[in-house]
Amino acid sequence: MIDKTVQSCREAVAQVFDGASIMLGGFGNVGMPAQLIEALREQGSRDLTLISNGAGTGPYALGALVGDGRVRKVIASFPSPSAAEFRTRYLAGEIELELVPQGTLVERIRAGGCGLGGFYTPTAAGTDLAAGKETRVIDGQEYLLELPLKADFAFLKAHWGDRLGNLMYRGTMRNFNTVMATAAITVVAEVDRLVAVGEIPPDAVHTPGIFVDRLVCVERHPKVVELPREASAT
Amino acid sequence: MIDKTVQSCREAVAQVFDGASIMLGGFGNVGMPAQLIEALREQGSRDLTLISNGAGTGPYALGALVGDGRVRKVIASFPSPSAAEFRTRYLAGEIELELVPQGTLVERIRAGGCGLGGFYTPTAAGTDLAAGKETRVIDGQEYLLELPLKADFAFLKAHWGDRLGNLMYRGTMRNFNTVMATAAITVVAEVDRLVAVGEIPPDAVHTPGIFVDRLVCVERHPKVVELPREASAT
Amino acid sequence: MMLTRDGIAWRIARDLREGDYVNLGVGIPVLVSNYLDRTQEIFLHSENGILGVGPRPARDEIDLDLISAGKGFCTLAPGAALFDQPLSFTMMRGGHLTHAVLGAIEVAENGDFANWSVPGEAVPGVGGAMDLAVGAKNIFIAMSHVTNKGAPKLVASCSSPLTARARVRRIFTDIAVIDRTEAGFVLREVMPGHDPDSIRAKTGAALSVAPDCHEMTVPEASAKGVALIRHD
Amino acid sequence: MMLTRDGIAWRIARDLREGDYVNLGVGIPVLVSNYLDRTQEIFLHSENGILGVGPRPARDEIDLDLISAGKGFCTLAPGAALFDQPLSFTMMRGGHLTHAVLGAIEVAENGDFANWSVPGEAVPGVGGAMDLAVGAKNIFIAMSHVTNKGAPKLVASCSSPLTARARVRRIFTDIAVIDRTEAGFVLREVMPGHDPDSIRAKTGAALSVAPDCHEMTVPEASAKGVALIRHD
Repeated sequence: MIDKTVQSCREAVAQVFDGASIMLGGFGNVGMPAQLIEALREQGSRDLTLISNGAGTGPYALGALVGDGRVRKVIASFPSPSAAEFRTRYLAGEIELELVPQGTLVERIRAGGCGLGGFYTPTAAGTDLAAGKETRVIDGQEYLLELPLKADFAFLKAHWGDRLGNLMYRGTMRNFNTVMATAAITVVAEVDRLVAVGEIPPDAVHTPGIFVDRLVCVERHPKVVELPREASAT
Repeated sequence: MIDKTVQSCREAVAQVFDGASIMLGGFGNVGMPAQLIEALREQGSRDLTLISNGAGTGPYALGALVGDGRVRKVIASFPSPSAAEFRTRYLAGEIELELVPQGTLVERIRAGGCGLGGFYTPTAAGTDLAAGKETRVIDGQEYLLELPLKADFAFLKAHWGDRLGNLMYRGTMRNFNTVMATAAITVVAEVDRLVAVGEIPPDAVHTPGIFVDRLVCVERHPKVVELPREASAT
Repeated sequence: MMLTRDGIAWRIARDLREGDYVNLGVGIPVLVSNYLDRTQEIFLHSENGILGVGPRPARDEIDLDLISAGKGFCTLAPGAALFDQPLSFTMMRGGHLTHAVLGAIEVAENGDFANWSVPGEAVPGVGGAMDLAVGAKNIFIAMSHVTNKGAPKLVASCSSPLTARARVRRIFTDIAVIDRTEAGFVLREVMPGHDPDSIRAKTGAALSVAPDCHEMTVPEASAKGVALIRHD
Repeated sequence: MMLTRDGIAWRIARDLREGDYVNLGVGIPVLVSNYLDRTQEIFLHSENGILGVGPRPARDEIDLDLISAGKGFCTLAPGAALFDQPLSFTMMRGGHLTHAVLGAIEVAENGDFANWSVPGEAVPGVGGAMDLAVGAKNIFIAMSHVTNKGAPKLVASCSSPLTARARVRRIFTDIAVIDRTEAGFVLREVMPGHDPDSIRAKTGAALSVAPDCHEMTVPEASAKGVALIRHD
């Protein structure tokens, strides 16, 4: 019987090594594998390269991992103003940032996961973010050549998971998780609920188990279930 | 109130013009918009270019459309042995075939739908199907440059649809339908059931209405609900 | 007489039609959602995977897994769809959105615009701005006509880092509505108390005047009492 | 003594392990599904959007919307997932499948193989063969050792149109199991009544012999009575 579940986040992240590249799902706190990231903080690997839309939403999980000083480089589209830990490290020159337009980041990860060697995107053509990139005019429009992104690990957050690694998300949790699941050597998911095989209907499997190596069922990180003092606007 | 529904397949395909390019969903009979194709036969446009995985499964719908002699070119991966009408026309030199490996066909349609200018695929490198294609070595592997595919029309088959154009499939109906929905100027869907807005849960919308221009609810084509004499093997 | 930020949003909402699919950027653009005609079905897109963003939830209606691109909690409109980032950017970059409404630091007469690199901000961030900029069918810009220091933001050529080239269709400022055409900027509407010459004085590029250019008629305040007009 | 087509399929099934994700091509490969160890979870992939293809349905269990790549009706195994063509080919071309089991017309000692262009077939079709060929982690080939006319199908260099270059890992024929390595073909197993020299006589390229090369032990027939061995 296939059983990809492990009992603790500690066990789930144990294989991470110094210098590893890690994709982290999530857009804001939603779909961010916060407990896996906290376990990684304890695990203590150094010189990490993180691939993520942002660089943290506060002094916990991703933000705290960056603040710990064990991240060498961040590949992201929007290290937002609330990522204070990233800001400090970045301005001190202690962390490298590869800024990638979000759609290009998504597509580079997808290319890595689906075996393409690269693609031409119109995004960022003619801007400062095209610096150093090969350009090509196709059908009268200028495109940039972008190359695939892969990683040693991907950490995902899903709502339901089964022992086969099938995952189902809810709300806006899907975001980067589905595509990152395809692009890393070892894929680890944190789920809210471990369900029996078949409980996720075949039509509702967002990430088929073929992409997932390990999963752990754990309560959500206390910070990401904390309601803000005042619900912020859309 | 948005209402993308039309009352008949005839109305749904009325805008097709001579020389139009049309993407047709489906893998075998599943997910093939057979009633829209029959309406197109009656509608009578000529010199069509069809983009589809196959070239028909029998003397009805796609097979019959090809047999009618109004198709100038087929872009497909597998005009199967059962596509007798295509076979006859092709061998008589009356129809042009652009043979594309299936994954490349999928990816070219996706590139057309998501605004990419092209991509590099390893598929078919070093084979006869690479003839005339630009190659490039990336990270030690040879890739072919492939360009996006778009069409004037896409005909889709879905299970449920609502007046906003949201579509939900079942079984293996999704196949090419989801990606073709993104890559044509006018997208028309044939659905088994027209449901009220909200009946398709937001998480279960496979093709969001933004991609769909018109939909028609119609009984399935009699030939595609006909059970074979003996159920064939997997 | 000038439009407030809400006034600009109100005016933009007048240009949206039933059946439009619209992405609203941060700042003034996101305020547009407060001024939509609720009798019409207009679908708001959020880059993190929503088509059909609904109003913000009451505190006891918050779903922790449902946020919009601005990271605030949201609800879903009837007929909404949820999806992942690849499909979301298919919509954005693939030319499927009717409009993207974006803020800007500068807009040039050739349609170039700059909005991602904020002067004085040392940590860069771009998010999905460049994908929207190249991909949406129409780019609407919402911004003040001049900077805090009075410098024109409609210019002959952008000096700030570009978001995209030659993509702007229409600019909504606190004093005017201006089309960006192949022939450059064309004035279409002005706020009361302004005229083509006074607008030109605040514009850093040639400005022609549409034959049907006219004064805007804007209520003092919204139905909820939010000021749409400033008299300073 | 030779393996029947079912015998080849039976032998291939012995090389699949719990947790493998496998695509079975048309012909002999699809027969492998009949010989899987049902106590083990092995997931069969179908290019039209299934991971977890189950057995064929009884006539009254047919779901008209559920077919596998061979266009026949199928069922779903427990834990199956349904998806669209882009995700299906992400699995195939992206290196996610453990094995693709494919038929072939020819296999060359450098790992090239040909299977898509059938001699004498005037209407070409390729389907997903080339994507599987470049993408699966392991390519297993199932074929007769020689053609109907007795010509070798394991060759120094393919003369038929290639499906992919340098990708074949192992070949299962009716008389042998042969690895394709950097050093060329290596004989690993032979059917009773054959030996390295007799296999070499039917092979169109150099064939070395693995130190642990041994005779296959195959039952005469499957549990269901299908012949696995021919004695002609």
